[in-house]
Amino acid sequence: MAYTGRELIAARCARFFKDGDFVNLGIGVPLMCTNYLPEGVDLWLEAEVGIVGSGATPHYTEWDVDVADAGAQPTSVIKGGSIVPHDKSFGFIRGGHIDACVLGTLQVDQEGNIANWMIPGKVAPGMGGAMDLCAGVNRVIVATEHCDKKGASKILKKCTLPLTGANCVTDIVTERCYFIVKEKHLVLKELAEGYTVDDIRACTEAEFIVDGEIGMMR
Amino acid sequence: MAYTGRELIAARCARFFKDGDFVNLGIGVPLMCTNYLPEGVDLWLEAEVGIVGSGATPHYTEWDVDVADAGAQPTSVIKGGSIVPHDKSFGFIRGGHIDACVLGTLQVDQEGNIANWMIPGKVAPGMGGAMDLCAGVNRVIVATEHCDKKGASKILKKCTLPLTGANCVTDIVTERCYFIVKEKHLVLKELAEGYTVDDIRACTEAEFIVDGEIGMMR
Amino acid sequence: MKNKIYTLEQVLAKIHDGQRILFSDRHGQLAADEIIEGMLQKGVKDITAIAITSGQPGMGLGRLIEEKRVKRVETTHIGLNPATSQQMFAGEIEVEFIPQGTFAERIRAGGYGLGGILTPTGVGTIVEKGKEILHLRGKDYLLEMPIRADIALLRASKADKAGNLYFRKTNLLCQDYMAMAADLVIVEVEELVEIGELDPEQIHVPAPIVDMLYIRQGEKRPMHLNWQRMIEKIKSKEAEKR
Amino acid sequence: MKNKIYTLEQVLAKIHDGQRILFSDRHGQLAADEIIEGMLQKGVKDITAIAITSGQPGMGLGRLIEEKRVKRVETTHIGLNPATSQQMFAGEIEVEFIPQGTFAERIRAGGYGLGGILTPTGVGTIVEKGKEILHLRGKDYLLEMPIRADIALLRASKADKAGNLYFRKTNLLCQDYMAMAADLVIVEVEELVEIGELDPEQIHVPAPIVDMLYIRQGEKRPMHLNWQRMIEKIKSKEAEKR
Repeated sequence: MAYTGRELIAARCARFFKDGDFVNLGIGVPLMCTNYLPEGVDLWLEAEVGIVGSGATPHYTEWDVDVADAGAQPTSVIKGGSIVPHDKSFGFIRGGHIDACVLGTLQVDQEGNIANWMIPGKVAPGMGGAMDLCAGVNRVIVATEHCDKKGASKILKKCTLPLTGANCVTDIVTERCYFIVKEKHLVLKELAEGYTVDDIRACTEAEFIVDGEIGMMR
Repeated sequence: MAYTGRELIAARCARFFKDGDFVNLGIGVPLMCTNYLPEGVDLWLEAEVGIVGSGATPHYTEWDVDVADAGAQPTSVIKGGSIVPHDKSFGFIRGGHIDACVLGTLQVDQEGNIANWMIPGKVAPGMGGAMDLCAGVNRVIVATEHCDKKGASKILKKCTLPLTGANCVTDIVTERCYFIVKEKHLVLKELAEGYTVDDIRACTEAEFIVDGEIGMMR
Repeated sequence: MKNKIYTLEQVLAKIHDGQRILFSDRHGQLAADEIIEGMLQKGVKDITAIAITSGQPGMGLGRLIEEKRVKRVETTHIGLNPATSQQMFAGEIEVEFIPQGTFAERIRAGGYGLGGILTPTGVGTIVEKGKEILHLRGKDYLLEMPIRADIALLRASKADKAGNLYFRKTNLLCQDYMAMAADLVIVEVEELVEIGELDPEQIHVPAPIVDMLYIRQGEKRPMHLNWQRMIEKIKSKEAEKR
Repeated sequence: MKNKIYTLEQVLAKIHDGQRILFSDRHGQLAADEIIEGMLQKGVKDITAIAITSGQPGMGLGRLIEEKRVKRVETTHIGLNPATSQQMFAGEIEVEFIPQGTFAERIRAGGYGLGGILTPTGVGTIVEKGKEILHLRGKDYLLEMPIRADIALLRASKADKAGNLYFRKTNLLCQDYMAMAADLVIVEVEELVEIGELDPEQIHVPAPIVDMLYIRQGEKRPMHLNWQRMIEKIKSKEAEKR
């Protein structure tokens, strides 16, 4: 079965991980990755409230009022997981102990900048832990729909919104293609079924190059 | 019974404390303070290995290899005591949470400087936690014999050995008298039985003033 | 031994207009709810609230914000409490957004006697505005200043009568370092136990750091208001299916 | 699941001449003794040892120093190991003395991704030599740099098969922050348990931080050598009295 849309994004991202990786997944599509992990790949999911080894949301009859995630939602800790002090959970992030994070975004650009925390004068929920992830995690994967609801490219030459992190994004995965960020330019690595390089040029504001074989996204 | 010598020093220092104070006592005379606490005064003793509420040394048949003090000696934790991470135990010290510390010394001077961690070219064990205590604790009490073994004053105009802390000492208690340090000069507050102001002048290199009544040390 | 158990009135007597207060609150959960209710009744206002998030409607710090008792918030996220955004855009409340790891380190620095810390977080973003940037070993760092407060207002799972605190599971969150960074530490306690009942290794905040314990009068560990709403939704969906 | 249990030979294959190593050692106690014995056998030399103290004669890091395998020590205290002082005064070993609170913060900063910290400790002493002094809010602070190492060589009371670590009572000491500040974390384990046996709240170092577990072959929790000597002295004094 070939995945499309958000499923394809999540499935592709899942293939970045190897067994035992320590990762931080944003809510939404990023967290969907866990549904597509290859056989034999188990991840340690970090929740910034201090959980190492976040588990599934339990049935409501089993909610523990003392186990909540960063969004104050009921959650669980896997067998072998632990609960650490809050400052340490950001020590993991800033200190480079997290192998990869997957973030959704409003904008991302060819210099590896990402803007996903506010729209001046309109929406300003705050950055929460996102800036720390951008500053501290070695591999910052952006998982996003290629265009916004109006059809405009979310992958830009230069972000226009206030940045969450500068020069930090390493990989961009959309439902149409997969780019890597290489010293301030994008390289197209894979195409989703049904898309051509020209299709991607037509819907992408950022400049990108093709360097070597282009794979099929799956 | 009138105390003299080291007992007098420890007994006088013990009278600085009030019930519930959180204190750090150096080995030797400082730790002897606990034997002279007034009725109804219980202290929280900090040991820098992370113990809050250090207890007495148990009988050797009850030593726990997993409970050692900063000097790697067997120790215990009182009922109600706790064991915290090492960096937090210095958070208590540097953050001003410790009400008072009592330190022995090689030299102390009228500016509130203290030198007790090395003699260049001769002895250099290291400062351990002493510099943190000097920098972080609000009340730094020096408990020392008035003169060294050769009879020279340990209470100087200016320390000649490398400092442990600068302008930090608040109180100096010897077997002969009690000084407070007040903006770079000493004030004589109490005399031990049998000593006169002139006696103290004769055995003290530092300059001091008398300001108000002089009490009897006990 | 010093008594540390106080009534609500005794606790409220220490809380005044204009104070800087560290709140244990996480999106309205983990808050010292009965003391906050008391603050509302007493009319405490012009508070500067320091909290990881700014509460939710009807929950925790959110209530003080809805009632306009807060003039400034130092926080990482306000997304779950619409009142904060509304007041911010209306110029009625000042909001300082702090990246969450920096939030932890600044409060810890305030409590641990550090003069500041250098962090890579926020370099190249608006967070660096007005801050000194140090270039060390080939990398840029922001110099971030310590945060302290007049009061830390916490919510413990257990306390013993000496004042030792234990926070169960994710209730620990910011509470250990917040306890270190305030002149006065006030704790709303779910369960009071005897001295010696807490394992020495289990104590998150040792007794000498804690000033006042207030024992909750209501339910010890009530279901969070937003979870109650979620459960109602799930149940009504389940009912529809049948 | 990844296997993290290794033989002594596999562990020693990772330890090389000239490395920077964080030792859990406290005056020779809490050391990864069997691995240290292996290092002596293997002939590892020119080590930079980072440890709260430099061991005692015949104990822990002390043994590596006595055998002149250490070229530099970054520590807070060497008073209980005469070999360190002797080699220092003879110019055979380099010693950097670090105030103990600063020692903790510098290693923590190295592991937590901070660029440095500002501390009042050491201002006005020789510790400030060569360091930048920042004057903030009326007070002087030293800018202290992070410490990192190639290896953290720890000694855990318990580990589960996933690599979660628990340190009993005062055995925790520096081990939690040392685990964060090294490229490779090697742990000598007293007791191996199944996954799920450690309480999630009791785990000091979570599994993903730990690389290699080596299970002690000898006695799990032997009496410390210096305590053995103390007990002999006490017993002989008691015998004299009789």
